[in-house]
Amino acid sequence: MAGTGKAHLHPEGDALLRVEDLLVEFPVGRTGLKVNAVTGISFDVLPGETLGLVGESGCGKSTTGKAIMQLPRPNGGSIAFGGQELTSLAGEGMRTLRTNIQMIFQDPISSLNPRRKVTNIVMEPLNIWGIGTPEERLKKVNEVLEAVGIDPERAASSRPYQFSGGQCQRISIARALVLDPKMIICDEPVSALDVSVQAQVLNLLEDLKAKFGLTLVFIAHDLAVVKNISDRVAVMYLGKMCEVAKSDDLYLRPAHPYTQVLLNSIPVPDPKVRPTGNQRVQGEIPSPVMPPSGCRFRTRCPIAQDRCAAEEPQLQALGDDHYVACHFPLRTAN
Amino acid sequence: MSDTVIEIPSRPNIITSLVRRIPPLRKWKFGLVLSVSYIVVLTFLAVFANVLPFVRRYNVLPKGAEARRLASYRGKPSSEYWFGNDKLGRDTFARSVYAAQKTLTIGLASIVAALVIGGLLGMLAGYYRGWYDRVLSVIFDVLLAFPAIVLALIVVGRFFQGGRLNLGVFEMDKRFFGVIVVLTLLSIAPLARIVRAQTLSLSQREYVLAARGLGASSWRILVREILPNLLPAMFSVAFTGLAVLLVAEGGLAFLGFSVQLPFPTWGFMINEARSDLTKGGGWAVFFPCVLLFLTVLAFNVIGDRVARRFDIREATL
Amino acid sequence: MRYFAQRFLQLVVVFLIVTFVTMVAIQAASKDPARDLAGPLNSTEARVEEIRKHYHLDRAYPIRYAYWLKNLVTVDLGNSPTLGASVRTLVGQRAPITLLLGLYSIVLALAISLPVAVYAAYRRDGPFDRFISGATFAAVSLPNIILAVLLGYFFATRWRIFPYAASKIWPWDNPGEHFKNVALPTVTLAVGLVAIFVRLLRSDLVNTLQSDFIVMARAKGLSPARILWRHALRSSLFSLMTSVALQFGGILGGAVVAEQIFALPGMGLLLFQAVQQKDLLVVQACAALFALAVVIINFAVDMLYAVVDPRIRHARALG
Amino acid sequence: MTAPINRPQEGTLLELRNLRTHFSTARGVVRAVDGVSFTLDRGKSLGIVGESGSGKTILARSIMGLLPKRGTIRHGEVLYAGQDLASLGLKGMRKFWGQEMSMIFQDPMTSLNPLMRIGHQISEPLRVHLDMDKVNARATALKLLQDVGIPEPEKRLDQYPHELSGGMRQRAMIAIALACGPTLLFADEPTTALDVTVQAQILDLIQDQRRDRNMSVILVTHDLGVVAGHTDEIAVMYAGTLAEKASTTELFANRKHPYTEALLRSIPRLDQPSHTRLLAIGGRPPDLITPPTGCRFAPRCPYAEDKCRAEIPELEAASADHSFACWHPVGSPRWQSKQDELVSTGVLSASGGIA
Repeated sequence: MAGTGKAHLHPEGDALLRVEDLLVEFPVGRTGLKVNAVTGISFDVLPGETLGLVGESGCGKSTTGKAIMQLPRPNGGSIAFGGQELTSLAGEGMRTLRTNIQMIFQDPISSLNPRRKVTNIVMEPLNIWGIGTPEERLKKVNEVLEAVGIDPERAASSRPYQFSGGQCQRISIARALVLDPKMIICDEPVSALDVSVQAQVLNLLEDLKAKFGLTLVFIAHDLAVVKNISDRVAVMYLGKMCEVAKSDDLYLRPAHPYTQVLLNSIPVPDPKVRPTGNQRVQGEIPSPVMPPSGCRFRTRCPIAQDRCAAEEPQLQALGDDHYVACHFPLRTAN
Repeated sequence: MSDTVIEIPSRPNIITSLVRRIPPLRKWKFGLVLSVSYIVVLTFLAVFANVLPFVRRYNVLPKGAEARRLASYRGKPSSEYWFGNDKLGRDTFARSVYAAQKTLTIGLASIVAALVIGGLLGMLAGYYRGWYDRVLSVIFDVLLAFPAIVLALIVVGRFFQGGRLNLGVFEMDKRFFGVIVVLTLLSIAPLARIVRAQTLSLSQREYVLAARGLGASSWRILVREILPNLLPAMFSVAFTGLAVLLVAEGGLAFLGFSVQLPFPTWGFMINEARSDLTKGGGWAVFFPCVLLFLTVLAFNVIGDRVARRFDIREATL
Repeated sequence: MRYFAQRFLQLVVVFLIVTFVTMVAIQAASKDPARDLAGPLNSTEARVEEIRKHYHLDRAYPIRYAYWLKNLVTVDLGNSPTLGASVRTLVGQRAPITLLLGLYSIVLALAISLPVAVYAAYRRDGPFDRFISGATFAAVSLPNIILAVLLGYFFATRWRIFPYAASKIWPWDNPGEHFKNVALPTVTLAVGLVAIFVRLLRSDLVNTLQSDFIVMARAKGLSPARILWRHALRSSLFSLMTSVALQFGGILGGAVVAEQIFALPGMGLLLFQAVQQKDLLVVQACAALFALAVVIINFAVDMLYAVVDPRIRHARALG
Repeated sequence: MTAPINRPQEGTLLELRNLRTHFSTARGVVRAVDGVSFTLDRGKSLGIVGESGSGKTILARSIMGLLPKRGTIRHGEVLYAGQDLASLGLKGMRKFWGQEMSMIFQDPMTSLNPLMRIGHQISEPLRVHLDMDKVNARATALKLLQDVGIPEPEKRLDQYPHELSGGMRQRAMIAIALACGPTLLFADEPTTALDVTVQAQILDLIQDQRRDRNMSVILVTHDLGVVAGHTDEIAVMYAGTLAEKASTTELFANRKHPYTEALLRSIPRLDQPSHTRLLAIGGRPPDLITPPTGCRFAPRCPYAEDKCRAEIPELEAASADHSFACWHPVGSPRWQSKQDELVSTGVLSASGGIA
């Protein structure tokens, strides 16, 4: 798996965001070794679409999200937003383009400055960009706060710690919305929340997406959540792309052994579905400092063969917008 | 060397956070009230020393007939001489108040200067990291490895022998300025290290990342996102630091490296009267000692309260 | 290993900068260093010129510094005109006293503060803890000049338990007399340290005792003593170790006051005398020795971290 | 492991009678656990499910007696094999901890002592409780590491926690918990810090060990999916009280409490088509210092009426293996009429329910 290749990309002009051969590395101390966080992945997001990025810890999904925002700048590859190349942009051009893409983070408490009033936090983007008069800014902020279900009056007099986790996440969303972005990158936005609150936030995201015509990149480790909110899902493993498919298709007919394993591992809230031991994958994710050769999943793959160690699989089409990077996919093109 | 970190609690686990919210068994704010009132009174006396009749009415340097009258000094506190007088017959109370003026000004000026310089350097080192951080950390190490007395010798002993120093707006005694420079230099490194460690942890927070994602400039992030979160800790450190500096000034003055004329600080007064201790001159030592101790204690109490108010872990300076 | 080498190099740089700055500052502050070096007596013009040549005072600072370094390596730092002895002899006689003094006060402070802090943290907010909290607060606020004056007055002048004017006696010559001589200065320095150490260790221990692995240790059914000493104490030592290193400089600085009051002929007193008599060579040598001591203890504590914490060892093995 | 005493294989192991755990804080008394009663048989596993702040962790720690003494007020009885644990005192509890009952914590990184080798951490309870000598304890520790399926166990004995992967750390923690052969194992969110593929392995491991050793297990979690496959019974907690308790199959097939129902409906499910509207529970859990009078779920419950807000429903047994605390449970007339109303107004979709 762990494939490279761009067979799954849509024609150039169609996508709002087009990421090609993205490469992000982090140095390990001063050893000269590198963490290969993301190694040559490509994907695109169509306007108005929700793309889900899913995978376990260390697969590079969050790194990918941040790399799109150029936080930090990736070590290689290209990221085109609306036809404009982001990686070569610098200074003012980059700053301006950033208003079009916004980000929501995992920890709702830590992503809000504890010492500022909520209204100020949401207004900060407008202040940075000097948009509108103070009255116009306040009006805009209150509108957005209303839209995410936060009482503007309370926001004006309260600091983040006076709100619950779910409400803080709403405030984060309001801050992201206030500049009228085209795209929002949601980095594990619900994993710190309780299930009942998680449902509120997921529903809110769906509503806002429809209301403001947003395009979403939704990053999470929980496949059930990702599947629910996304139109298409990309499964990642150890810095590589495994499988890209329409979300229902991915669940009904997974083609990559890793996707299958992931689906089997998710605990189903139904005692009749009893998972059996032989469906379990053995071992744990290898170190991204020295990843396995060939297909990166081969060390844990139940059907790995010699070829998987020697040769890195490329993404191949299975039809119906379904792509897989595996030498021995669980199903072939129809 | 790793740094002393004041930990800003992020998300304590539920049980400890519950238990920590239990009020301390004594809800004793008495100490704080007492400390603040003491400092207020002392500051009031020091600021208005030249105007207050009960400070001014005593001749601090008796001459002529009065000096002769006082030659056989009693030394004991009396209704006339509240703190007694020393072997030259000088009134210890008036001298102590004038000394408070000097001591407090020196302490305050040094801690403010050190906080501004050290805070700025620490913030830059913690935020930009890399080479900047490495160079600064060597500078901090150098400052820490400097013996205080050698620093005092160089700055006070030679550069500021005496006379007036004209700094445009200010005009002040050169020696006075020298002491402030020494104390500032001594406290820059420890303060900068505390601020650096804090900044380091704060700049990992997601709201800083969020601000960068919004296109905020580094300057804006430092001023708007990081500085406000540093302030409570710096505020607390300012008080405990002030206490430490008063002790340090006491040591320098004791050794003769601080202002002496026309009025010394408490440390020098203690050293001056020390030789007289056995000959009934104890009061002239006792009162400066008590004032110095109480002042240091009061600042420590206030600093501790501020730290607890903002839930900051104890820091060493 | 790479980490150690790097750290060592950094400290060498620190040492060089400190000594260089000291030299330049001291000599630049003097109107004529050569005349100061010649001493107040027999300062004929010829003698001054001779000294200027001998110490290369007519050369640029970097060159002067190079010669000074050479002299440092060969341990031949010239003669003090005012104290009438070679710098090597003076420093060699005085430095051990101060180092012993520092060592005693740290050992004494640690010996007292460890059990006190552990017990206070174990019985948090109990009567003992509250008493200790108040006492250490007062002790932290007690300037050592006051403490020294009080100790001196009561123990030496009034009750005559300890000598006021201490003389230099080595521990191997007469341990009893030696400890009697250094007792008051040691206590002067140790009181503040005990207070700082207790507060620091207690607060760290209280934090550690709330951490998950302590609950885990309790769930294993271990005794409180075992949890405190085996599990909690070790992970709470880091701030204390940092503090010991940071305080070391302060102790050597504080030694000047203590030695001055109790007339203990250590390096602090030597430095004080040298400063008063503008004895540049001695001041430079003392400053160098001071910097060296601070640098070495920093390095030692840094290494000690790795001994205590395998995670640091691990990270350093990588870096 | 050799059990230190001959233990009966069946019967009731644990019985809670109206257990209350309150904390006195600056703002008032937090009623973290407020009147919980249930029994647990030997060799059975019980899942305690609840959202954060529901009191599930504090309940588990109250049973074990592992709460800090300061500010904690505990009422009610905890009977362990017929013995009231409250009467034991701290010294007596120490003999229980590790030997009779032990615990696995959420985050293996912070719950293992970072400065102590794995082998030492496992052999510590062996040496303290079973008086083993060094060699014997080390051999037993090795055996335990093999039992929990850690690769290269000899090597691991001399490693520190940070040198192991997350899954291995959790396995090591399980080995410590199993060391003295406990009768009752608490697992407090044992897999929350782990990846899904590893989570499955760890849950299987706990399950296998329970069977092999005939232990009782109390599995505390927020994830209904985790308990579904791995416990015999489930207790659903809300705001410090038990909302519903039933055998696992019964609970999922025939849930009665509206909170349980809401919880199940708010989870996105893989077998639903994407973009399925989730049923969000409005509002948020109550403040446990001033909990609502009456049913604690009433302020958020779509079926609540005046009685619910005034009178506390008791936990009552509907059948041998099912009890719940609700005035208008799922399937009751009021529930039915309200449900129809919600569907007709579009708040709920007719297909929103779960098969």
